[in-house]
Parts: sequence; C-alpha cells; structure tokens
Amino acid sequence: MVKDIATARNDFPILSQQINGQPLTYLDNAATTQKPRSVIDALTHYYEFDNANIHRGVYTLAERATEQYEQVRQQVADFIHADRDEIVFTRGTTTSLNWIALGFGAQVLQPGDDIIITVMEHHSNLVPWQQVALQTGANLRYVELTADGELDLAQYRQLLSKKTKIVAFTHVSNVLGTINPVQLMTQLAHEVGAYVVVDGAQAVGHFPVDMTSLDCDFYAFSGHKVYGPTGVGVLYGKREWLKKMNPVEFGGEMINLVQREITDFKAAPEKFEAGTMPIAQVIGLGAALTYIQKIGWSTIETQERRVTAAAYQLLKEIPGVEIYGPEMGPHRSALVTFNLKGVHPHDLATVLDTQGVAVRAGHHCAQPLMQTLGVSATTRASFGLYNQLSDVKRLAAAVRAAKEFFQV
Amino acid sequence: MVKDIATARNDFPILSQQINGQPLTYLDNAATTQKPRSVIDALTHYYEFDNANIHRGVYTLAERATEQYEQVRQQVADFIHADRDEIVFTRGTTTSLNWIALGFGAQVLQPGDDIIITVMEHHSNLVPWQQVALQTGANLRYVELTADGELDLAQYRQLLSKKTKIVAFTHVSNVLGTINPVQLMTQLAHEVGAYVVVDGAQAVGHFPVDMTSLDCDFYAFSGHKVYGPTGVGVLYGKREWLKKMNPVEFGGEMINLVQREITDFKAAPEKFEAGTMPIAQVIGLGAALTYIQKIGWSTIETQERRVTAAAYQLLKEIPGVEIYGPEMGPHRSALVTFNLKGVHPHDLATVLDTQGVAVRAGHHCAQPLMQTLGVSATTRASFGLYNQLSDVKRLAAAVRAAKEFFQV
Amino acid sequence: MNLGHLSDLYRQLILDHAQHPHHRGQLATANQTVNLNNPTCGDVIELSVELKNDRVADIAFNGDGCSISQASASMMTDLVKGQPIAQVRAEIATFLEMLMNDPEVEGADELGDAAILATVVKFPARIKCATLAWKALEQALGEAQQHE
Amino acid sequence: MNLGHLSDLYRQLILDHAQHPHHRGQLATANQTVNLNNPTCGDVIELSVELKNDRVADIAFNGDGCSISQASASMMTDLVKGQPIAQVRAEIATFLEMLMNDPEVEGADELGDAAILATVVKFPARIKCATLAWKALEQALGEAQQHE
Ligand SMILES: Cc1ncc(COP(=O)(O)O)c(C=O)c1O
Ligand SMILES: Cc1ncc(COP(=O)(O)O)c(C=O)c1O
Repeated sequence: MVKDIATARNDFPILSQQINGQPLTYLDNAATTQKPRSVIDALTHYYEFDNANIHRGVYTLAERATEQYEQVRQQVADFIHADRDEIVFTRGTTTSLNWIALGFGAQVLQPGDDIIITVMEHHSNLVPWQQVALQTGANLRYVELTADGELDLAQYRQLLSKKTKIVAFTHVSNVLGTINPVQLMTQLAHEVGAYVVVDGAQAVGHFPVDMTSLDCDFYAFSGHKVYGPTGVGVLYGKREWLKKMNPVEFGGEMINLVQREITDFKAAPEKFEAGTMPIAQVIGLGAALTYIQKIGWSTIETQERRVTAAAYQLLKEIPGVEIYGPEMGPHRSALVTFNLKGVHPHDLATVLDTQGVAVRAGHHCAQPLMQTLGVSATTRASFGLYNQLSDVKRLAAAVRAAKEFFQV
Repeated sequence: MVKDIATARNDFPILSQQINGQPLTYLDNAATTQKPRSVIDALTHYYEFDNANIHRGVYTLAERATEQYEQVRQQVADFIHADRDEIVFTRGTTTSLNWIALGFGAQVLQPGDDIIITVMEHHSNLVPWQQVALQTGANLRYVELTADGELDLAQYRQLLSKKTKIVAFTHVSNVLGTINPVQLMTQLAHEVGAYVVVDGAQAVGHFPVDMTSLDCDFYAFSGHKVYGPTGVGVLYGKREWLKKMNPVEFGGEMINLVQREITDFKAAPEKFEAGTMPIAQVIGLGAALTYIQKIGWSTIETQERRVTAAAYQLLKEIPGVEIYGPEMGPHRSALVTFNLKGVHPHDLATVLDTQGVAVRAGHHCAQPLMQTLGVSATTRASFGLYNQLSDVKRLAAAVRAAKEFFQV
Repeated sequence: MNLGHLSDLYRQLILDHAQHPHHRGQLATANQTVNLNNPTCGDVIELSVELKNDRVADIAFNGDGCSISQASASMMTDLVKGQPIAQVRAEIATFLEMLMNDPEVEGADELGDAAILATVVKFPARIKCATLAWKALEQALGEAQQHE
Repeated sequence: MNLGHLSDLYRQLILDHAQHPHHRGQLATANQTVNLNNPTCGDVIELSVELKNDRVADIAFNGDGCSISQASASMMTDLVKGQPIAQVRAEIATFLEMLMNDPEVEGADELGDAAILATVVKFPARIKCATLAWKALEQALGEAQQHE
C-alpha cells in the first residue's frame, strides 16, 4: 500500500507542535527522527499488555514478549535481506560498531596490519578503530576526499594491500550526504582478503539496503534514526563471522552453561545478547519498520529527493551560502550541510530556532572531516519522509532573515 | 505523600488483565517489574513533545530533551545519595557490571591478584569477572553459603588478603532473597585495600539504598526492575574511580577532541556515554523513581514484607514444599524460591500459569548457586509494591492444585 | 480449581513416561554421547547411542528435566531403538516439524507414543522441553556422520 | 519575518565585540596558556595570560567561535587586564553564577560590558558559548596557582 506522503506528517504527533510561536520545522533527522503514532502505540501496548522478561519464563506474558521480540529479529532480517541468526540487537550504531571492533577486529588484527577508514567517518566509526589500532599495533589509514566531496577511490585502491585486514566506512556521510559505493568498495576489499564493516546509521530508512547485494561482512544501524525508539540498534554480521566474533558483554541469557571457572556460550545471535535486552524498544523498532514499509520505498525516496533538491537549490541561491559535499544527484542522500559566510553556525541555528526551524550546528561528531574541510563547524538540514517543500521554504527564508539580521 | 497501597495496583494498566481466564497474578518482579501509567505517559509525552538528540543541538527541542535527561541524572544521584557526576547511564545492570570489570577491573588487576565473588551471584556479576580473571591472570575466589542461605562471613574474612583487589557481590540474591551486609563487607574489603563492586539489581526499588553509608566503590542497577522502561541502567562509581576508569565504548559525544590518530575524552560521566543514549528510557526511569517516592519507602517496605511473609508461611505449610534461602526475617528480601517435591519447576510453572499466576522456573541465571543447592531448577515468586495478600493466596492455592494434579 | 485444560498437556501417557522413563541410564557400548541443555530452564540430557550396521543398535539417556522433556526422551528412545539411521533421521525431522511448525505434519502417526506430544504446541513455552532429546539425537547422528 | 526576540541576545554591544574583538592574538610574554573547547559545537579558545606581581598583567585570545563566545572573550579580556588575580577570580565566579544560576547575581554590575551577557540565560543552548573564555581563564589561574 502506498500512502499519500502529504498526510504522512499527520502520523507524527510531535510535528503538530509550535516552537517559539511557529510551526515546528524539524530538520535534524540525521541526529534523530521523530516517531509515528504507531511506534508510540506499540510501546504503550507492550507495557500495558505484554511486558515480561523474555526467553526466561514459561508463563503467558513471557511467551508473548519473547515471541514478539523474536518476530522483530526476523522482520529486521527480512528488511535488510539477511537471516535471523545474523541479526544482533544492541543499544545503537555506536555499540554495534564498538562490538565489531572489540569482539572481531581485535581478534583478527596483528601488529603491522592495516585498518582502512575514511576521513568522513562519524566518531562512532572512527574512535573504536583508533583504539583497536592502539591496542593491537595495527595502523589506521584514511581514505581522503575528492574535490567534490566523495571518497577518493583511486587512493582507496592504492591503500588496499595484503596488509589490509579491515575496511570500515560509512554508507552515507552524516555531514556531506555522500552515498558511498558500498558494493564496489566491498568487492575491492574482499579481493585483498579484508573484512568490510559498514556504518549504515544514515542509510537505513532512506532507501532499501540489501545485505546480499552489498555483500559487506558487518553492518550497523540505530533504531532512533529510522523512526523507532531510542535505546536500540542492530548489528548485522555474516553468519560465519558472528560465529567467530567474541561477545563483548557477559551475563544472563547468553550462556549455555556457567560453572565456577568456565562458561560455555550460546551460538550467535544469542551469545551477544547478555542480560535483559531493550525489549520494548526492539518491539518499537518492529513497528517503525512496518511503518516504513507501509509508506513504501518509492514514495520515501521520491519525496526525500524532491525535498533535498529543493533545499540544495534554495540555499545555493542565497549569496554567501557555501554547501559542502557532492552536487545534487544520485550520490547525495537526504541532507544539506552549509555555512553562511560571516555568521557562525551556532548563531545561525539560534536565529533559525526562533523561526521554529530545528537544524544542527557544530562538528556533527566528525571533527577530522571538519579539519579536512577547513571549517570548525557547519550547519546541517537533514530530512525525513515527513518533510515537505514548505519546510524547505521556511528554512531558506530563515537563512535569508539571519543574513539580514547580522547584516552580512 | 503516602499513597494507599491497596490502590497502587490500579496504577499499573497491565495488572487489570486476565490471563487464561484468571486475573493476572504477576509474581515475576525479580525478572522485570510492571510499569505504572505515569512511566508509560512520560515515554509517550517525550516522543510526542520533546524528542530530539541531546547535548547536540542549539534548538528548543534539543535543549528540552537535554535538560530532562540531565535532570534525571541529578534525580538518580539524589535517589541513591551520590553526586551527579558519579552517575553513568547504561543499558542495564549487565552492561554496568561489564564496564566496571573491563574498564576498571582489567586496569587494576595483576596476575596472581584475587577477585572475590560469591556463589550466589547472578551470571551478570559472575561471567564478567571470570572473563577478566582469564584475561588478567587474576584468581577468582568464591564466598560460600552458610546452612541457612547467607554468605559465610567467616570464610569471607579468611579469603580477604593483601592479594584481594576486587570484591564483587550482590546486594540481594535473586534466588535466595538474602540481603547481604554490604556495609560490613565493604569495610572489611577496604581494610585490605580492595575495591568493592555491588550488584544492586534486586535491591533498588525495594528499600532505600544510600551510597554514602554503604561506601562501596561501584554500584549497578536496572531501570526495568524499578518500574522503569527496559533499555536503561545505572552505573554508580565514586568520583575518583570513574576518573580512573576507562571508557569501554567509543563514539560521538564522549570526546573533547578527535584527531586522526588520537582522541581526548571528556570527564566522567560523559566519557562513558558514547553515541546516542537511551534518552526516552532515562526520562522514563526518572518518572519511575518519582513514582516510588510518591508511594514512599515505608509503605513499600511494609507491604512487601507483609506479602513475602505470607508467601513464606503459606508455601511452607504445603507438604512437599522446600523453600531456599534464609528464614523469613530482616535478611530476606521480597521473594520466595521453592520446589514442590516430585514436580519439576517447569511443570509447576505451567500449572500456575493456567491459573493466571506468573512465576519464574529455572536456574534464574545463577547456575553455580543451583549446583551448590544441589538442584537443577527452582520456582520463584518475587514481589513488587503492587502485590497483595490475595496474590499470595492464589499462588498457594495453585501450588496445592498442582500437587493434586500430579498426585504427589 | 479447574485444571481441565492442563490435561491436554499432561496426558496420562506423558505422565506415565515421565514417571517411569524407558531406557534411562548410560550405555557401556555407546560410540556416540551428546550432552545438551535447555539454557532457559537448566534441563540437561546426556544421550548415549550405540550405532552399528547403520542402525541405532542401542540408546539410553540420563539427565534431569521436567516431565515433558523426560517423557519425550523416553518416547524417543522407544521409537528409534533398533531402527536404521536413515529412518531415524526422517523421524527426527518429522517430530521437529510437528512441534515447531505443523502439529498435523504428515508422518506424525509413525512417531509411536511421541505423536501425542503434538499437544505441546499449545504451550509454546514448553516446546523446547519436548524437542531437547530429539535435538541431542540429531547431533549424535550428525557427529557420527562427520566421523565416518 | 519577526526577529525582535533575537535582539535580546544579539545586542549591539555584543555584535560590536564579536565583529571587532579586543585583545585577539597571542602574547609573546605569556606565562600561562590554555586551550579549551566546547565539544558540543567545536568552538575553540586559546588563551594566553601574563601573570606578574599577582596581577593579570596582560591577556590575549585566539580561536574560533560563534559571536557569543567571541564577544564574551573580548569583554572578559577588557575587564581583567591589569587587575589583581584575586579580584579576577571573584569576577569569574560572579560571571559563572550569573549565567548558570542567577542572572541577577550580586556584583554583576562590576563585570563591565560582560554584564550584558546575562541576557544569554534566556537561550540555554548558548550558555556554554558565553562561559568558554571564562572557564579557560579560571583554568589558567588554577594552573598558575599549582605552579607556585
Ligand atoms: C542479582 C541480579 N543481577 C543482575 C541482573 C541483570 O540485570 P539486567 O538483566 O537488567 O542486566 C539481574 C536480573 O536478572 C539480577 O537479578
Ligand atoms: C554516520 C553515523 N554513524 C554513527 C552514528 C551514531 O549513531 P548512534 O548515536 O545512534 O549510536 C551516527 C549518528 O549520530 C551517524 O550519523
């Protein structure tokens, strides 16, 4: 069923609110998305009818909770074209990436090996590798940018060698909006025998993501960025690597047998899920994926492309605005990061806020990229399926007003 | 304000439900508690009005979310008599204990050092220490039980030595219900210069817990066991130890400055909170603590003691029932674990479920304790503030019915 | 108190097997042994199997568990003892299909007493109890194959 | 578009300081330097201070930030240059109290131009911008003390 996108906004209670006397124009979707009524209702329903600890009880509630939780595992698997035992639930992308780095990376890396990451990584896919490199004696290599804000694939090819053990990069840059060629980069990495870890935080929810065609070894994303609750994320790993990967947290439910001196762990994915999991949040994530599917990919992609293109165009027309990242086109996802000459992003964001326009100003947890771009901060407008052309017009008008206010 | 405890049950929507045609008698509170309306409402309100990523945006929503999140940090600190910068939010007790073991334990332990734990530990406070012992070459020592199901303090004193670096134990046993003498055990451990880690999962929510008087170095508990949402927990550490402790997860928000090769971390508690935190769940936890305070400690303690004593008595009167753990008295918290001779706990729990009585059957994530007790599984009825004498009577009647049904 | 519903699960046949399980013990002649546990509840089974001439020549089990897991192990050993390995494999598949997907699976009537365990499907929390022994046997046969 | 509300934050005096900050640069004579950043937005300040005879003999700052943080640094350097360290410490305390707790704190009128920053309290997300320079100075004086 394809829903009319113009009414999608009504599915999100928070969007009907006024901020500083203006309708809320929420353009910080790359930081976190808003939640549709159906997700909020799923959480409420869970707590009002089914709440119990999972995998533990033989009573009715426990069985219901367990079944729903495990159904979402299957749903996530289907959503990204994987198998259920390749889906591990975590707290979020950050936890997923840390577990991959610590539970798998630290195991396969030898002193002198190379880890390749890129200068456009979010700190969550950068600091863990930096730390694992320090710990194992591996070297961290960076893929640089081309002039138009894409990864320099020629340089990437040069970096790849027999010493490359791990290649970790983001599917979509949270600053530049660049969509990286995961399939090609994975293929090249596999040719030298390296494992590929993809940070999907900014990809999932914007377009379909298919593990079988991407063929990467690990993939991570967050529930709260795909219209789901905070507190839940996904770690995908190919079956054979999850088998090899060590659990990073230990506790109840992930064990077969605990004796005083030794413990026998369950198989994946259970061996990674220690203690009480974010049960309600997993169920909320299921409702979010259902919502996305109800709207439909082509509707979402068409709308986000239209809105992004309009933002790109309207901002570009404002004298003094500089936009970062690739031209509007197939390599740009649903965000536009920019600066207005003479106005610090923080000041700009404050002006926008008085107009009800919520954007993010700062380094976007990507300080090495900021250094590469030669700026200390930027302003980012990022879009979700509920954003409309009117939101973008409000954004552009507010930027123009700021320009006047600061007389630049 | 002291609320009438008889009406507290009405605050919990799930409890008005029928299970298998019977009113729900929820007696698995040690696994997870049910949620009052005010907690569910706080979550809904957050998602409908305030949802934004914290510590990041200069716009109104982000500021609101950040303020609420940080207010709960202060609230948790007040609740357990600590300071706000001693409170780290995690996914739950299991994560808290793992971080302490990995981020602090691994740092202070030398080969040949002793870690003292107890045979009554939940796997979440056992396996992490087992793993850290393997990793560091430290030795794991166990405090045994006395005949009446308490810790053998004489043996504990003997175990303590200059080699003892860490003592980790549960405040309340999730199987025996034993309340351990935290203050005394901490003092003895401190005398030999050891750090003390306390698993508070079964203590917080049942009686007041005060870090200044307990004087332990670390303390952990879960939101979902204190009437709050799943997906959030607390790690308390004394300021100076949190300063020393290493972060275990790396990513956005916990850094001061990320450069390509090195990262400078923030101070505690922020240095431990990498990436997007369980924001809604922290706010829900705040609502849960407010609810507990509204009911009031003396009401909660009186009611739980009354209900536990009745359960102890009524079960004891049934021929063939064996109860584990200390006699009913000041050293027993709000649960009763038992077996009915000739009926496996799993079969018993199934019979109870047909009567709407939800109990837990199994090893309760405490296999070494099961071995010590010489049983493979037990049945546990555990209580929350909403349980009443009628619940206990239903439990006892259902146990008697099972006895008849299986003709034992 | 009305426990009528329960008799669906605890049929007399199941209770009989649980109270007086067949083939309990250890085989001196075993050439395959498997220990398996149900981590949820702590049920444990130690299965010992003697494979000879492509048959399950003898079989026995030990361990500790609820009446469903004990009865299921007892019924299973009754069924498979003396049977050709290929047939046993098919029966395991049928049994697992019956409990995990389709209580009316074709071939269920050839499972002997074990056919009655289809009733466990109505108690989802107990399915793992019923399948434990069969999974242990599946593993024993799998390991035997690897050794060949 | 009505931006009236904004003029509370961006008073002319603040904008003037931000556009033409005083005491920008580095001190050749500095005996204390502190780099501090606002991790939320990436604002950075490099403060260099010359302490002599228990006074802030000279002071300068560099770095990159929004108009509030630049203006605040500029106003602060105006205020403290030449003052006794003890007095500077008191002023830092007053300023931080004004922004973090009480916009009408006693002694605010002795903060010179910086008194106007009390208005930032109405924009909680910007408080960290206004306090950055002052925290850097607090740190510089703290370190100086440790060296004594
Ligand atoms: C004593 C004890 N410690 C630790 C835990 C683990 O808590 P969680 O599962 O919330 O991480 C539990 C709960 O199962 C417990 O009872
Ligand atoms: C590209 C990218 N990676 C990782 C993350 C971290 O996600 P989370 O904060 O949900 O762990 C984010 C979001 O901030 C992101 O944009």
